[in-house]
Amino acid sequence: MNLFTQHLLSLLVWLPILGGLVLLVIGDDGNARSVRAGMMRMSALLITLLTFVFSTAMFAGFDNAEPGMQFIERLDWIPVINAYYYLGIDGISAPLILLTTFITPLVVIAGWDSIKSRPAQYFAAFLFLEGLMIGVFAALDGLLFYVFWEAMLVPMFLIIGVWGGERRVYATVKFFLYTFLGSVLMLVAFIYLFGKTGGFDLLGFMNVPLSMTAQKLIFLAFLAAFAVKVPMWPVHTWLPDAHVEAPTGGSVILAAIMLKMGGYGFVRLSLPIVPDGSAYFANFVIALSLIAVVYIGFVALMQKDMKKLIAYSSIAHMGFVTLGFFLVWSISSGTGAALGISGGMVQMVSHGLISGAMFLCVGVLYDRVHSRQIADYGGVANTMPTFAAFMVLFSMANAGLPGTSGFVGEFMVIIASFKANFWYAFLAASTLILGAAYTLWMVKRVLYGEVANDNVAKLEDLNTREFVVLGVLAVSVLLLGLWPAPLVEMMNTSIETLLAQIAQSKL
Amino acid sequence: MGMLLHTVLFYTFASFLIGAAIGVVFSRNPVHAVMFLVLAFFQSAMLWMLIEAEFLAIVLVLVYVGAVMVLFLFVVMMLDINVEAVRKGFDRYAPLGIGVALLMAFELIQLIWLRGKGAGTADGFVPYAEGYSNTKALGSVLYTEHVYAFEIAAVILLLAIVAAIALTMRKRPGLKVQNISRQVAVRARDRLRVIKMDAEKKP
Amino acid sequence: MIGLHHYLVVSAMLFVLSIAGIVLNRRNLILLLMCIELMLLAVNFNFIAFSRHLGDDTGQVFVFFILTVAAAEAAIGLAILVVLFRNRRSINVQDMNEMKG
Amino acid sequence: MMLNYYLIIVLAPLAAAVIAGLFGRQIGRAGSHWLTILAVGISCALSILVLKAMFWDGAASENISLYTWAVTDGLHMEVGFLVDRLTALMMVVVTFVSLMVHIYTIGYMHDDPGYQRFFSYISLFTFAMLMLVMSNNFLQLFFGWEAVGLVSYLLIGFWFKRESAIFANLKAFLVNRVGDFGFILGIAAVVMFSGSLDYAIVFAAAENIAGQSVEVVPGSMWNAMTLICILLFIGAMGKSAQAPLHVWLPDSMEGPTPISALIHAATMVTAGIFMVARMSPLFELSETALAVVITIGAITAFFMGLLGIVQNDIKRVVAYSTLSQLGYMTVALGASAYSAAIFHLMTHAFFKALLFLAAGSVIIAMHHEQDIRKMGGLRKYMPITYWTALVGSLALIGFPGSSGFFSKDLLIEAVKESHWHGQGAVYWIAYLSVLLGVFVTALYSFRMFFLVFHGEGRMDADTKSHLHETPWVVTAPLILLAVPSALIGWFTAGPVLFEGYFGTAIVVAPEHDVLRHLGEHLWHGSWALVKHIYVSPAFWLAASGALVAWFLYLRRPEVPAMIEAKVSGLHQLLVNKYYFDDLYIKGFAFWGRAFGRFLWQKGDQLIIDGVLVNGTARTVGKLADVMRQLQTGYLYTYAFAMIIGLTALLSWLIWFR
Repeated sequence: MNLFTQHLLSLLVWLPILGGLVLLVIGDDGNARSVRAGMMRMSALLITLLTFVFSTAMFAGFDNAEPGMQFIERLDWIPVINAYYYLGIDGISAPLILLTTFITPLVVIAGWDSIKSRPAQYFAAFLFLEGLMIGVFAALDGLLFYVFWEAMLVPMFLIIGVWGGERRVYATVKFFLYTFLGSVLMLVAFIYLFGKTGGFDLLGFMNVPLSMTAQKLIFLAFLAAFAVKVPMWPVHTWLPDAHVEAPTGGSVILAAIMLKMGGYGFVRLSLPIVPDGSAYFANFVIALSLIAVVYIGFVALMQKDMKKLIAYSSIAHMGFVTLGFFLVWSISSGTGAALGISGGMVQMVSHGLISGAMFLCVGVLYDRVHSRQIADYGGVANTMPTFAAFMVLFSMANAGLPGTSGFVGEFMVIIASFKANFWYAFLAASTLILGAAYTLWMVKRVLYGEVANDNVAKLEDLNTREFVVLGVLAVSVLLLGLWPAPLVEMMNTSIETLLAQIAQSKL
Repeated sequence: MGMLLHTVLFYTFASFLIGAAIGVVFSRNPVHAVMFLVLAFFQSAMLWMLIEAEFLAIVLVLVYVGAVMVLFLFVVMMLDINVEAVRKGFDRYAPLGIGVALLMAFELIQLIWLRGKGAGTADGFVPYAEGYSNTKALGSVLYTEHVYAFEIAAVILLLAIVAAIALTMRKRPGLKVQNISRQVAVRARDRLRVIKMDAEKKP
Repeated sequence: MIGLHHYLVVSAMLFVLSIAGIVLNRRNLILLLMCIELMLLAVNFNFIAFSRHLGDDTGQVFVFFILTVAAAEAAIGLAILVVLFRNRRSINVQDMNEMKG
Repeated sequence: MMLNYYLIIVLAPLAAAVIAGLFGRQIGRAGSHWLTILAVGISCALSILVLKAMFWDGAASENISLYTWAVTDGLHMEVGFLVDRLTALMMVVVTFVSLMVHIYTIGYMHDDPGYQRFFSYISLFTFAMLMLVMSNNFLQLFFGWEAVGLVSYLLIGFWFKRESAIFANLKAFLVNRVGDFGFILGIAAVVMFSGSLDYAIVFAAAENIAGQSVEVVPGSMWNAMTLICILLFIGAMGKSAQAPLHVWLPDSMEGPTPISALIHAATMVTAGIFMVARMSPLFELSETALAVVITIGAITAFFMGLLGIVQNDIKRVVAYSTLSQLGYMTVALGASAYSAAIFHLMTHAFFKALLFLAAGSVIIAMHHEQDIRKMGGLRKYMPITYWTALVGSLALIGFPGSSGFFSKDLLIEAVKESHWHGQGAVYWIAYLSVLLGVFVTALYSFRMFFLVFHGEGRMDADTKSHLHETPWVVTAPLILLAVPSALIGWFTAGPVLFEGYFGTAIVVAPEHDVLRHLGEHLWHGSWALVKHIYVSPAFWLAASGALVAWFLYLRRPEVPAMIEAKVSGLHQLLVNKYYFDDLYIKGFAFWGRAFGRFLWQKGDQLIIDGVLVNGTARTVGKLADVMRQLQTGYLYTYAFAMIIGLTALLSWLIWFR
């Protein structure tokens, strides 16, 4: 452990935040074409790339066999209430941090030309967001976790509210209130746990005995916070609105990473802290997840707006995540429990890549035609063949085609759910049909056919910048689909630790 | 000082104090109200003096009456206040105001007299020992224990000065003012232009 | 024997009177400020009385600070008043409802 | 050593596909076709080497794990090859047909702007199909399974400007997905009961699985093996287009003809057949599942054949014939005659690819006219196509001595012998379907053949004047395919069916082993079978079918219209394909969308967003509107409120505490 690895997590958290601060202080001159704005963009890209490079150092130094936390940093923060600046990662958070550092540079590149007003502030918002999101994944202190969790809303609120579409105010307020309402209850749960343990150490929370009533209440408080974030049916309606109004980069971050916070919260907090409460509500959560998969699948079928369609498909895919996590108690013996959880985790990472890519694809079209309506397109493949190839690939991944990352998680979760109950698997597997139906129907209406109108006829194929972004995503989607072992092995030990914690009743 | 004299003085000052307060509340003319307020402060100072809080009594007179009250008087006299307009509705609200006041007075006195009895509150104050200096005692804690608070109070006062000036300052058009920073930052080339010219021949 | 509760009663009466003053003179901003001064005076009475009763000088220190803050408050309040009057030609509170949403 | 072969076999087409796909513009048209043909040619040559090693040199089957895809929770998910005689046979069929189609494509797609893309796709398909057949575990099987589906989707929609093509490819993918839905559940069931995805481990645990039961519907216990097999078979139904999941295959003819031959006749659609044969150790343990298989197969074989009679699109006739033949293979699977199914798969691959390519050749000559009512008399213009198509048609109807004869005739005999299905409905449905199917097959095959190649030319004069034989790149594959179509049965029927060619690759329970029974009682060599043809009812049915076709469409062309008028109800039923499309499109798709719209507008927008979310917001707003009245904005109101509060607090402290 040298100085670099000792403070690696802090570096990952604070480098983008400080970078964002610098960008904000220097600012731009209001002209997106000026040299100064170009400098801002370039420095934002450099900072995110540097963060990514550092996170690969984290990946390289990560020990797959270590059951506990790694890269721990612990400093006094608010000694009066035993709150620490306490960071650390395990196999559950590390992949998500990598995902974050991987996606953010792509988002920066994607926003290169399309952001015309206040570019410096736009990129600063994303840098803040990146640091805060990494903070959420790395925090091991409840209060710190909460601070990062809530602080994250602010840049996102601004991104949607300032650079969004026409109904951005409605969408952003809805987004903020929804998520905020849920997370306040989480704070209440933290305060209760603080009363029990005298501190905010998340690992300490995991070992404190709790009565059944307390566990149920804490679980519900956590559920309120995480279900909104995931989002689970029926608290999902903020997501389509937020996505539709958000600028492309905002949508990508929202779908690719922010939704993962909910899933991460379930595995990091709900399951180990209140195992008995989780067990009590497991069937309820599974029911909600399955409703999400089927109900949302049907709803997605009828969407006329591409972004809405992808947003709904995100909800359905995230249903797999929660389904996988809460299968643990339905599986009586043998393999399956860990399979469900790792399936859910893989699904999160893969969904991050695929939904991000899908939103970027829509962004490419939106930049050119300024419409998200499916009906405004048709025959795009005629004028944008390269783009069409990418979009078909990502759509197939979205539909869970084997060989792409979209398949891996779904496959694991379906296998695990079959062990729990035939009908769970039956409903979950219906996504094979529904997912293909809504995704490919959109592909058919957007890409295929004769050139539908003059706008489509005037389209130009991808430029180098877009090609690089989509190409990088395509390679990673395929790589993860053909060889998910590195990702899965990163998580295995931590999931075993988690399962051991879950198995222990805390009554 | 005799016990009786003490009691008599207390009741005298107290009744003047209450009377002055009534005057503040009910007087029609704001100037009178300020004058009543001055009286009330004086009486308070006397009452404080009675229980050997000399320092504060003096401060109250010097600072409050001397400065703050004069400020009030100044403002009241400076402004042309339409007394009738501001006193409108006085009678309408009188029953409500007096009712609430009486209720509270009743409650407070009940609290002090009935509940306070037996807690030694009716005993006289223990007089200070010979040679005790109230000013010195306050000073010794004010500059040691409470020095932070003292400093902060000073800053607050400074802030009040600045704020009051900033609020009331007016920039009239056409006012000639110096811009000190520009004067200081001036450079030669801003003021002086050296023009190269061809030398002129004598005609 | 003049003791703590005599002073407390005086202070209570001052306080109640100032409350009545606030309710009655609800349109006159200057009188409102004066009533607040009276109220603070009542508070100071309590502090001093208790300080003497308990033999703890801290109470008097507190009064000192209250006086300071009250002076500051009066200065700023009057400054606002002057500005207000300059703009409105009135100190009628009824004319001020900018806080209404 | 062998591993390197396998890797080259699989990866050469992939590499070619990637290069042709990504750098098609750089390497040009010729570059891409030479590259892909070279790659597939290498694959084909090496596959033949592997087959040779397996068959003649007696090499043992190999089970190689290539790399670990992922390990979690004790479940090893690996990618690897299982190469045994079954695999080797499939590899040769796939790569050979693929090679032929690659060559043919040069001619067929000559003028198409998407030339490189097409080569890339078919090479990719070859890779995917090889992954499927060479897999040693369910995961990779599913990968191949879906990957061929993907390429099929891309190729059906190859001409993506055509509305009908992009409708057909979506339909194909979705119907296949319905099958895959069952398939993935089947795989999950396999994992649940055996704890592994590896064929070897699963097969070893088969007996154990068969002993367990599972409660699918509360109150009724299912045998675990029956459940697994039926779920897996649903997958096969989708991919191999068995009724009622057959609807995509006729529509898939919207794709270019070479891929109809390669994907929708010879290889991909037979993946289901291959899969069931590969899973024979499982299927053998569930007679219920086999009964389901044989019934579905029989229904498909007969009823889809009937549809072929009323089709007028040359490719659709062949497509329905493919459906019917796939039904035959499925029936064979259900009769536990897996070898017969695979044998028919192989012969069918040759002659059906031949027929498709011949049809494609006709289509080229007719300038992309596909209606057989507008053809006729092409024999004299296109001799090579004519003769090869005749070979294909004869093989299809089972003309004695042709490859189809051996495979189909023996298949029917095997079904006849499958008495272990009992003498009830299942047995008779299966047997009668395959028997009567022969007549139907002959009828539609020769209907098409006569209408296209004989009689009067019904095309317009302009087309007629341009008619000529297609170039060598088109005819050469026809000839190369006609040879095995005609002859391969002679020397392979015996080894494959009766001499245990498949060895341990296919497991048949002794009491189900109809082929062994046939081998002992019927089989005396190929020549003997041909000699004794007159005792076979199938032969007479085929002959009468061809005769009827001759009578109806050459001799008395006015009769079919009369018959149509007589049984117009039946004719309508057939023309509308038993109304399956209507059921799916106006039924499931329509109601699915209606349901989606209902959930979206009523569930999401009205109830959740309208009432719960915005309703809450509105309620708070109204409440605030009321509360707002209290906020007058006057300072004294607030002061007074404070005083009231203070009084109340004081009162509470004094009196109520």
